[in-house]
Amino acid sequence: MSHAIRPTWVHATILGTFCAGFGIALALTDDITKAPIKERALEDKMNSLGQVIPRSIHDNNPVTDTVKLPNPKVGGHGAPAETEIYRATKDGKIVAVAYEYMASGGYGGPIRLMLGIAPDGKLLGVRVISHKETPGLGDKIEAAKNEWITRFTGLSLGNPPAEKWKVKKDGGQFDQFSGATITPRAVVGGIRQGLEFFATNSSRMMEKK
Amino acid sequence: MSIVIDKSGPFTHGPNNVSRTMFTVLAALAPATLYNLWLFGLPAIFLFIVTMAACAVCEAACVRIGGGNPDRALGDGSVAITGWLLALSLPPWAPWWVAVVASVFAVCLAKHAFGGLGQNVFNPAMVGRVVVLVSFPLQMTSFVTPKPLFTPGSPSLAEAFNITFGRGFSLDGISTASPLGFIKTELSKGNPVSQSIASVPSIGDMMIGFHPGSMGETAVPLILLGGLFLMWRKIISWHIPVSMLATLFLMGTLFNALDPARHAGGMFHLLSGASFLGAFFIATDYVTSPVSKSAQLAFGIGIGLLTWIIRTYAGYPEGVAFAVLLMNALTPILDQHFRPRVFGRTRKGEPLPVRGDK
Amino acid sequence: MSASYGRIVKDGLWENNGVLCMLLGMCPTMAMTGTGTNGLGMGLATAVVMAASNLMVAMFRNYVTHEVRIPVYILIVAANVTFVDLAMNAWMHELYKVLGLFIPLIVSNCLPLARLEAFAAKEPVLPSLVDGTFMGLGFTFALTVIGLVREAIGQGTLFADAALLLGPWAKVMEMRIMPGDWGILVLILPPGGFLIAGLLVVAKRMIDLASGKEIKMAGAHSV
Amino acid sequence: MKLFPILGGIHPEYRKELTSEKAIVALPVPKTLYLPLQQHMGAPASTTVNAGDLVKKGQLLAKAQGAISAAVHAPTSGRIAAITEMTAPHPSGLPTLTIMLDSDGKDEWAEPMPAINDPFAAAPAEIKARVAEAGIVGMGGATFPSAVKLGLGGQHKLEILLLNGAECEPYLTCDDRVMREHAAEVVDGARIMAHALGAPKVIIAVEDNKPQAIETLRAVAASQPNVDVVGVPVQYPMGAERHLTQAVTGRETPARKLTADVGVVVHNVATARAVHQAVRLGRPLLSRVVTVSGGAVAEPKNIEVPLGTRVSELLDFCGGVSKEAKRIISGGPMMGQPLPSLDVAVVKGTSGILALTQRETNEHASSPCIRCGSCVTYCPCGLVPVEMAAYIRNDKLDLAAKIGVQDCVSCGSCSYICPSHIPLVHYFNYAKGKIAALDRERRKNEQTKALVEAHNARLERQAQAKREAAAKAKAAKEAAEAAAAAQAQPNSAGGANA
Repeated sequence: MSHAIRPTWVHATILGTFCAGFGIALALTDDITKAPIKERALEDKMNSLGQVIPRSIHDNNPVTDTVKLPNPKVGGHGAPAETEIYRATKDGKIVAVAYEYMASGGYGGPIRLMLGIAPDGKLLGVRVISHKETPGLGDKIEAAKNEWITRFTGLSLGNPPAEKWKVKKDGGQFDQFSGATITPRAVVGGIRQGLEFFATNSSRMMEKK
Repeated sequence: MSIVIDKSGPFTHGPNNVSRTMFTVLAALAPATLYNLWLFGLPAIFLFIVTMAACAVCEAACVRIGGGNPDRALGDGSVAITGWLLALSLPPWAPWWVAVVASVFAVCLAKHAFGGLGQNVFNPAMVGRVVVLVSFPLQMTSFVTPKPLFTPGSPSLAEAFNITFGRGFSLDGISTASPLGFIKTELSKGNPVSQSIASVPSIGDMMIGFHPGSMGETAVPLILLGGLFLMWRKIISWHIPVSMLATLFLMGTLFNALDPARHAGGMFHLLSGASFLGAFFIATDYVTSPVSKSAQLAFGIGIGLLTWIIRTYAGYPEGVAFAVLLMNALTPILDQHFRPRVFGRTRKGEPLPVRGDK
Repeated sequence: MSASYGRIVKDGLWENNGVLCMLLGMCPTMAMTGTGTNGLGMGLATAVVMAASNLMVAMFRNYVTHEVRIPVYILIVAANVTFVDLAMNAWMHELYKVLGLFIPLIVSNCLPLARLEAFAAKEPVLPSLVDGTFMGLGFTFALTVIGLVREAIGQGTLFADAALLLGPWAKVMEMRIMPGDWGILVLILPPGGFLIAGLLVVAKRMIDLASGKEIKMAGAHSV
Repeated sequence: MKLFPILGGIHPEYRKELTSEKAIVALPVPKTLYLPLQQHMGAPASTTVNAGDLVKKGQLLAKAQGAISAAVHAPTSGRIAAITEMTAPHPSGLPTLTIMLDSDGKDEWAEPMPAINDPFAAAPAEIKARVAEAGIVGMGGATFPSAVKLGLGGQHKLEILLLNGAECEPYLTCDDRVMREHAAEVVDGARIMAHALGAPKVIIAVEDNKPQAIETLRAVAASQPNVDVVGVPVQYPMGAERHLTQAVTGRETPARKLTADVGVVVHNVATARAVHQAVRLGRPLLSRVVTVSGGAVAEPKNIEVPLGTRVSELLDFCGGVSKEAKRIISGGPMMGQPLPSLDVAVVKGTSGILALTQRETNEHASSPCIRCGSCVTYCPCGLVPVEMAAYIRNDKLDLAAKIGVQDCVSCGSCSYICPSHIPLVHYFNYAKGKIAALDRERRKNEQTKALVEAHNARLERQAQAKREAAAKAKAAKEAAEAAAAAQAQPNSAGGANA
């Protein structure tokens, strides 16, 4: 394959033209997809909130109604300084709040939980957002793999009593799964602390904007 | 009289051969194995038989597919070592299919896919163990406290059969963590090592094997005895075991001194887990370890270091198998870098300078 | 070099298969074949990028000087990848959540670039489009098979979550062939990717050997 | 005396007890002797007799030819039957030019060379000349012409003559017997050699498994202040020149250099005895002590054998060879060579004839390498045989050379110890031969290229010369024409007298 040697400006012009052309095309595509992508991101958030707060009980979009509280120290490990509290309202009245809580003590590091809590302190739902537990052992905390995590729905700090907020091996009431104690122990502890966080901060979570 | 002149000398040959070497290793393993089979009872015996048989079948099948002679391949004893070490590195009450899957991966994949005896890069037994450890973490981390044969707690024949071959047998009620696992769990609960170490079996109990663990992880003195026997028979040299154990001990002691709440001591690291089995019988595997002595030292140090790191920071409580496999991958490089000095040459391979005035 | 369309199709799908023969694009092959669905999705995304890139390069080949061709190729591949990335994010969001992280990696996949240089830069538009498409489909085929094997042995399912990729009708493809507990987990973890990819390379060569074909093996370049 | 450790090495089963207590017996002169013209390293000797000539014992039959060569003498009196090609005592089995000497049974001596009565007063050159005249070569098996080695004193400052009585090869006891029975001759020969070399000190090194030899030598050497006898550890290959030097002096000979470069020259004890006989008695090298041993030999013996005796006769003298013989070896079992036939002759380097059974050789088909690393541990040269063999098997000779295959001394420790029975030395010898051949080829090509270039340059020069000549001629012609033209003009003053 032979090719003539051309002056540099020829190459530069060619490259420049292509860059410009594709730049414009990309800008156009970005413009077209911007709105749908934003919508999807919102949907994602709503979906994950929807798992811990039933859609039927509220009529707002909790993603847009938030307050920020300082993150409790526990759980540490790179958690942001503030926790975003999502609030679900019906007819303007708060019917549930949801927030992320970092459970410490997992086998592979902290476990991110999403808790949905009714104003009376009752759990509407809990989900694990992300974790690094041993595949096949600890990952049964995912709702997709096991229904274990759904058993917390309806419980609160007083129910069961504080000394029973433990896995069975530690004398509490929650099952651990066979072969793995550490992960459920961390999750149970995390949920309990998450509820305590609600108990101490509920007024600030509920206050009107 | 048929006189042959087909090759160069020498025309006398030492008495050793491959199968003699292999069977010496098995002999060295025998006391610890017998003791452990007694310690963990009938299920352990079943599992041992299953593992050995599965490995032998895999070997015969692979050799036959490759067009070789299965009898000769089985006769050299290498697969017996693989099966034996594999059995020793499984929890004694693991179900049969764990052993079978491990055997298939060990023999077919780690050994024969690489070209058979002498060609494999990774230690077959450890590949088998790691595959099942990663695949079946539940079964692979369910240990039982020793229940010696002929003692009241030992399972009967029927029970033992159910443990090894039964489906859905649950160890939940009786399973416990190995000392390494226990320390790790306690640490994750926020209990410092300095406190939890008080609850693990005493050094004495650890020595005689009365603690939960894989078969080969217990009975340290007998393993040590076997290792010394191998050194005496010149099957292995001291380089890998000593450098590995010394590194592990030093790391343990050093970090324990720096932060006793976070790190277990050197003695604990030495006596728990597969430290001794790994040092004397697994890391020293001929095929997958370096050939020159200085490279072997580096290899041992690497395993010791990685074992300590994995035990301390990684997701699994025991790291010998992973450490060995990782260093296996480095073996060719170590061999390249640590060649012995050639007679009459400098380390760089230049001829030595002639002494000026002499 | 001018080949018949039949030849191009056959080369792309099997004989000169990007993964099984040329060992190109190993990065997505390892990362994205945990399930058949992931493999299929990643493969299709790559195929779209490849077809579009081949087409564009063949169109512009006479206007690109030799010296700047590589930057231009990369520009074209990168632009196409970004189109796919944005489009998927907007309109195939569920799959995007699975593959999203890996879509940008198509840029660093050697296979599209290799085909641009080896084929599209020299051939007319239509054959280039066919080559890109079928090389991409061959890639898809390999990734899907690897994904299916890993999925089947690793977690006991076939085409799990295919409905997310292909729409609700694909529910019929989703199958469970054995209880999840039986899975050999190591196969859906990264080592399993190497293992199955290696075994498939062997399988392809054995099939070729059995049918008496000459083995093609174009060295090992990979990303 | 302080000794130094050597690297690696093995402890094979020595089996020296088969012959160590067998005193040297003389073999009756056979009817016909077969004397190859090449019994040494270097160029073959050139004959000085013809078929049909009558010769006396000790008479020169073939003289050294070139710088590295050795003379051949008649071991007995008789008639030259023929000078013809016969199978060489070498595994190649190639034919080599051989003098056939029919013994007349009288064993009549020719006029001997004059004895040098006071060798220590004689010039080193004189001793060297006598050793050359006597056709003495290294009798440990290397067969390097001794006279050449005695000349090393000229170029090197030597400190020690190291007399090698290690005899580390299994089975062989010929040196042991020579030291025990002829200790005085050995010590005297050593001192003469040291004088010729200009080395002030003589050290006789004997492996510790030969205590009587050490004792006898010590007794003899007691009166000689500059002669030391040391026992060295029993460790094969202690008798290798460079390793023995290192063990005794701690000096490591650099690769591709001689021990002389570290001030040491090594000679074999049997060579010392031969030197003694040549210098003091004027006798050329006519016979040597050979150990005939091995499990397949009926009566193992140490025999003083006239050179040129056929191996078959030697074995018959020892009661014959049993059917179990698996290998017949010339030399020791470690570095010796298999004999292509029993009709080959005993030559100057033949230290032993071994007939080994399968049980002794313990040879088996090789199995895959298990990378046990024994070969690395036991290699006395610090090489990595496992890796070299792998390269050679894959025909990567350049890589094998890079990691030192040419530094291998073929001692056989690796092959001996290898549990997989891989013929490592065989690989290395093949590689060394091939590399040397490739080197020769390359040098030849370079030479050819240089010649071609020179040729082209010559042609070019010739062409140039021709052109110049033509130009000159043309110029001359023009000048001549001009001159002629000028001459045509009558008044021209100068003439072209070209």
